[in-house]
Amino acid sequence: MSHDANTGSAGKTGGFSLGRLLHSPLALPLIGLITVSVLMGLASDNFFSLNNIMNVLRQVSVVGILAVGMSFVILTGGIDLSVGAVMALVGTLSAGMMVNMGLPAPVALLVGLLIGLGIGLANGVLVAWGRMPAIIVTLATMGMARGLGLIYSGGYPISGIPSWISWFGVGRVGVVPVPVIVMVLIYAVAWVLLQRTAFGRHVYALGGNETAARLSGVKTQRVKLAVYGISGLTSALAAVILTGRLMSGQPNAGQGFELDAIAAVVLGGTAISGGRGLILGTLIGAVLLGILNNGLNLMGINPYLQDVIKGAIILLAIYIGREWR
Amino acid sequence: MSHDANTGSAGKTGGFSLGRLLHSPLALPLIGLITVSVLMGLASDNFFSLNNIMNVLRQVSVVGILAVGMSFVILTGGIDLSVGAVMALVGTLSAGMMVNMGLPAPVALLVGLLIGLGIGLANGVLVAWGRMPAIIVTLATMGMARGLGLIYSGGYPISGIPSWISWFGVGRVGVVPVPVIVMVLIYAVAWVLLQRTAFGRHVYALGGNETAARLSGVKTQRVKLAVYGISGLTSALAAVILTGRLMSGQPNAGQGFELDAIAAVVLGGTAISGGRGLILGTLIGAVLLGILNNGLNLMGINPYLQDVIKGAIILLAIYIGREWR
Amino acid sequence: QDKLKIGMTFQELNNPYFVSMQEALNEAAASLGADVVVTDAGHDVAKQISDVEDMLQQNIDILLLNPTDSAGIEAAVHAAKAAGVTVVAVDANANGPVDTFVGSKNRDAGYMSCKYLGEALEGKGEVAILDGIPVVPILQRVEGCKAALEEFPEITLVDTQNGRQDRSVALGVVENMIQSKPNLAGIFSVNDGGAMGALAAIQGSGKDIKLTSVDGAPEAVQAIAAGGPFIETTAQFPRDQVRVGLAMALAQKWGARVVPKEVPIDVMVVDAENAAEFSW
Amino acid sequence: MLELKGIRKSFGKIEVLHGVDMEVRAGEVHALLGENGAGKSTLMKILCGIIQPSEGTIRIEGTERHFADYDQAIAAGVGIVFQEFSLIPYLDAVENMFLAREIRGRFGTLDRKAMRARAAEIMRQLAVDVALDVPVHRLSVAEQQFVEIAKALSLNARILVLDEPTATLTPSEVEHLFKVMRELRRQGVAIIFISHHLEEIFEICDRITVLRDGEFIASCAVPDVDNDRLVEMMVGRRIENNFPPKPAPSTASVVVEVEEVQLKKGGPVSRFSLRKGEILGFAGLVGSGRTETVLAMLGAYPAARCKVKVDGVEKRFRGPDEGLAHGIGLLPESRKEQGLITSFSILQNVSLNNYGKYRKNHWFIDLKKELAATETAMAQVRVKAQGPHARVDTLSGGNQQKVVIARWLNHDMQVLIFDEPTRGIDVGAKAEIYALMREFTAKGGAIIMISSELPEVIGMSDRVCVFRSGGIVATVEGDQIDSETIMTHATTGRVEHVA
Ligand SMILES: Nc1ncnc2c1ncn2[C@@H]1O[C@H](COP(=O)(O)OP(=O)(O)OP(=O)(O)O)[C@@H](O)[C@H]1O
Ligand SMILES: Nc1ncnc2c1ncn2[C@@H]1O[C@H](COP(=O)(O)OP(=O)(O)OP(=O)(O)O)[C@@H](O)[C@H]1O
Ligand SMILES: [Mg+2]
Ligand SMILES: [Mg+2]
Repeated sequence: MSHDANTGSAGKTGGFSLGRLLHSPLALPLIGLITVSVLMGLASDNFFSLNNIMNVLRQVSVVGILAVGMSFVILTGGIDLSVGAVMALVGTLSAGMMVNMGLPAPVALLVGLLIGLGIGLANGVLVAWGRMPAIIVTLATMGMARGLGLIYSGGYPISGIPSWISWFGVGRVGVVPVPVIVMVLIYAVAWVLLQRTAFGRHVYALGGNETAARLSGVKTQRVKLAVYGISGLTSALAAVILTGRLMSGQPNAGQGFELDAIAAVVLGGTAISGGRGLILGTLIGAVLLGILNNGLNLMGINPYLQDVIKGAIILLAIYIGREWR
Repeated sequence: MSHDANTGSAGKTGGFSLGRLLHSPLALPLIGLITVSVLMGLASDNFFSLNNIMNVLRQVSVVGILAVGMSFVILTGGIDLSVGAVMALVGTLSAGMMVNMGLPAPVALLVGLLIGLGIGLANGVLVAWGRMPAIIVTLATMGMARGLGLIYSGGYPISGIPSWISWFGVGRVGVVPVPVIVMVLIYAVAWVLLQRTAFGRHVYALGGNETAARLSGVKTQRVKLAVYGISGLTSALAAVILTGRLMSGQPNAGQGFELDAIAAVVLGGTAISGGRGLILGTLIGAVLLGILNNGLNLMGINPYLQDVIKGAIILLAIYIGREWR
Repeated sequence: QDKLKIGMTFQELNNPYFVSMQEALNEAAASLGADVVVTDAGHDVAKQISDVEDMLQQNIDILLLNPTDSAGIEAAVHAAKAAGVTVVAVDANANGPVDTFVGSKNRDAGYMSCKYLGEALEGKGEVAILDGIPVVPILQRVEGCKAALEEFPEITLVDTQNGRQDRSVALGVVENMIQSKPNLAGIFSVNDGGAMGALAAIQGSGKDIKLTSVDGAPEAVQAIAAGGPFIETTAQFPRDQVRVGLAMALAQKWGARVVPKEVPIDVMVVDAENAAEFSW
Repeated sequence: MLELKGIRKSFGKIEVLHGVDMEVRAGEVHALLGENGAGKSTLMKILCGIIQPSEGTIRIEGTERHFADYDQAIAAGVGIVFQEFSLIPYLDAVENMFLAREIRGRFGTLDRKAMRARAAEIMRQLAVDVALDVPVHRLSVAEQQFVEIAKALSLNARILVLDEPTATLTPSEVEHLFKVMRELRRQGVAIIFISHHLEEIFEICDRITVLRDGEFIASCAVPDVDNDRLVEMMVGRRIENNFPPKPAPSTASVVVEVEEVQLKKGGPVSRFSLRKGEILGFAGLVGSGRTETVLAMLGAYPAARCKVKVDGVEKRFRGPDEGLAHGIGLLPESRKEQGLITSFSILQNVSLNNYGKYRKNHWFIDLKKELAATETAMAQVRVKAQGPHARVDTLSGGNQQKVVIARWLNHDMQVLIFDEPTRGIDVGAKAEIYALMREFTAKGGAIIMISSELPEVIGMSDRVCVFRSGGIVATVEGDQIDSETIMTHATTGRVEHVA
């Protein structure tokens, strides 16, 4: 085994080579992705059309963006169950600010981003300084964000937002949908943060051994604050895309998306206990999930059966990949 | 601080005394329970009626039973997201066996228990021998169990089961509802298992330090198999109660119950990372959650607002209790 | 002290359909000077039973029951009757000794929508059904729809997928549907929530696919009025359901002995022609 | 009794044991010696079935044995005290000792009374007083070590392996342990003893086996060798004077002044100061509060009272990060739990808290500089590893310790707090590390060195604070620094409570 094969945290990516790739923690997620793609391609003619590929990527974008923040959080050994609810709340409030309060749309979107960031930071404060378990903190904020969104909107979706906002959801640059571009940009920023900055190393260190990180002088509480803040921010960014796709603020959107995002992260080879994993793996994991949904739909499989098949494929993919963890 | 204040695992409970209780890991959950009860009692006249107390306990029973299996799993450092779905599947299949296949009800219920146990054991095999992360394994089996239940029933609930089965859901012995008695019995068995048998010590050991436990000769894989099996079994037992309450097999039942069960366990003072916690704490946590739901309903609070208040109270309870963890 | 207390338990409250029901209930109760307690089961029958039990602790006089599941809620109906409460099922029926059931003709709704769709397609082409959460009213709509489609021999039902009545889920599902069925000409959605997602997907694809649905939600009516792929929704009358339901319950409380067991509420086709005037 | 023959072991492509032979007789204490990374622990894990050899045979009393896991080894009468702890933090000592070997009463439930009695008996044998009902994570490192030893003793093994059991013990506790070892020897138990303290070898061992870089070097009786010969066999060269010469007593300015620190309400209050260019030793028995005092100073331990001045300015540290910002670094006593990110590479561990040093465009890590600096630091402390990208959990215990030391020596600090810095480090590397410590102080740095190794305290410290029951009872300097004075203060001297 080569030296940095198992690191997962190091992500030494100077120059690509096949051998290197095969020993990287991305190998298994990639193999999973390719296998599932080929299977879907065989089962359905439309699968490999450019059109459908863009279609899959566009569908993936919302969960894909949520999964970025989730990756940061999981790498530190935490979890964020509130992402879907925060996304719905931010979307609802942004739409409300445009429609009911008459704020200019860009301002409303920006305030939305700040709200997402704020909720994320609140989670971070509770986890870092309140020393409470992340799963409970974010479970509680998940319920609270859902409730607030419903209270604000009275349970109705909020429509009537400026039509140009649909650009975020359905616009294209060339053949590439705008949400896909946004997603890729967010992944690029995340990659740089994790692999090329001290903050990124501290994220991994926290997940590897929090006590050791703290005793050696890493500001563990600030790192935690930051990762939950990032997760709140990516939830808000996902809300912008979703609002563009749905052309309305939906207080009940995104239910269960937290589990999809977690699945994407873990399918991408990140250890659920933190400390090991690559952000590119998360992207692969998200696309893999998207392909499963899309492919099973394309094949016209009974929707109930889809759940069963999806579960089985996820198990299989993780089983094959388990050596790498 | 007294010696066994923080044990959490040992649960030395020879003779009760106030001082002892105050230093036990149960103190905080109990204080939380009492505080919330008093608040609810002040806000609503009916709260402290015997009738309502039994009402709350009956409502708690299903999640309370799920939380027993969840406690075992979490104590080993794992998690079981499939409990709600397994409960729904078992309920649906049992009802189906009675109604469609004409099996005698006791046989159908027994087969249901075996199915629950079987799914739990399957989770255990995948986690222990497959060395896959529990969160993903049980997320996948959750989806699969849901799908199977819907496929089997075609999406329709299955009704027409023998009417005596309602005894499990609404029967009473004296003033005490049957589901409450069942729940208490299950907790008693769990307490003995955890505190008075070698298996129980091994469950704690696994959550404390898996490598060390393995090196000491604990058969870690078998222990894992057992805890997931127990969780499957308690899910199936919860299904019996639920079937009695709903008088039908409901493939959609129990969505989100996994999160309620986790919340009960953690509110009860068990560390989400495993190794520390008492089963009695889980009972307290489950009752606390039940009281929150009941009390907020009794006060006639707007349902949207209930989510927000519930989240806030959970945060508060955990915040106060965090020193004990 | 002898103020009338009305409890209503909803299967969900994050759907405009039920929210408007709740609004009508509040208005009606205010005019009676009655207290209202409302709970949201979030599609969970077990929680709904608990909600009813909690309401009984509060000594309600009338229970308006919008069951998540007809069979599962039976225990709550028995409990309520045992406590001497008048029980009226609204929108979907419940098993057990319910005093009255007030609800839409769901089968008719599905039938009318799909009939409209078939006619709009001039009796031929590929259509798909966007299904929802498997509960009786939804299943009845699908049944009605299929019955209507069978009247058009040249129409083929090529796909059924589940959008879970959720706009974002339906959006993705319909996008995929359109990819896999390039000749798709029409979609029937079991409710307007799913239909709005389907509409976004159809518009995104730029294809000419006609869409019909059930409910009559404000957003859907607006979209129909604006023209485009969304051509029809078979409207229900949620506010009227509650009003009629409450009236039935009051009648019984006042001693009426021949309250009807079932009051079916008609449904109505809303299309581009009458959309402008329609609202719940 | 026990015979290991031609044991080879490879991890991946790298072979770390190249055909090692070893023979141990009943009723002897057999020392296994070698530098860090020589393969001692690996060999012992093979003996106990924890890892499988690539080649070679194990014979016990003439019959060849294969242990698939530790359980089978235990059944065959082999027990081990691991170099790294293997206790369950939240279980108490009794539960830990009998884990997976519980005594059961009627109905198959636990017989806690019987287990507790047996545990108390073993602890009495060891002549230590360890709280049996407290979760072990609340015990001090030394107490945990005794629980480990007691756990191994409870197995009634005929072959007992002790992998550096004394690394965390103070001399008097080592004596207790030796007493027990002698008793076991008398009963015919074969003991394999690993230690980097050569004087202990001469005190307790009958025969030795030396490994170097995974090669078998020699086996002989203890009386046949002397200290220098032993070192030469291990290291392959001679090591001159262990401790570098001490400089003249420092008159330089005080960098850190701890005006008062009180660990528990009502407990003793300690004060001390640290001058530029000096090494201040902290001596004391296990549990005397040395670790807690330095942690309290940095705000990493909740003390009742704590007042610290850095360069004459009063500071209230809320955690090691604030200490770091003022140039104070901490090397914690337990490398695995507190020092290392085990899933990280050496490189990442060394630069963990030092990214200020390798920045590019202000925000980004300069990977090249990071690599170069790490390689230098690794060479300085002689880390034996496949390279800077090797994961630290594949290193031997001593080499892991060196990585933590390298982290701090690579950092421009003004004060370093070293808690048991040479724990598990071989004689050769020790000298190197001592020299580096002196080099650091010569440049004006100051070191607080907590150590349970008396020779080290005496050989390295310019001044020594002696701790007893939670506070400093005496500070000795110059000629007064000798083992007698220190031990007297540590054990019997009068405790002066400062108000
Ligand atoms: N899991 C592993 N993977 C790769 N290499 C390993 C692994 N475990 C040990 N090694 C290597 O084997 C060699 C011997 O290690 P071992 O722990 O046996 O040394 P040791 O003699 O006990 O040293 P010390 O005195 O420092 O404890 C070292 O070079 C170490 O890096
Ligand atoms: N987390 C804790 N909670 C309560 N007491 C503790 C905790 N950790 C340690 N102690 C107690 O504090 C005392 C001092 O601890 P410790 O042995 O670490 O001091 P020390 O002087 O640094 O000894 P050494 O370095 O030789 O281990 C011990 O009696 C120990 O039982
Ligand atoms: Mg070793
Ligand atoms: Mg110490």
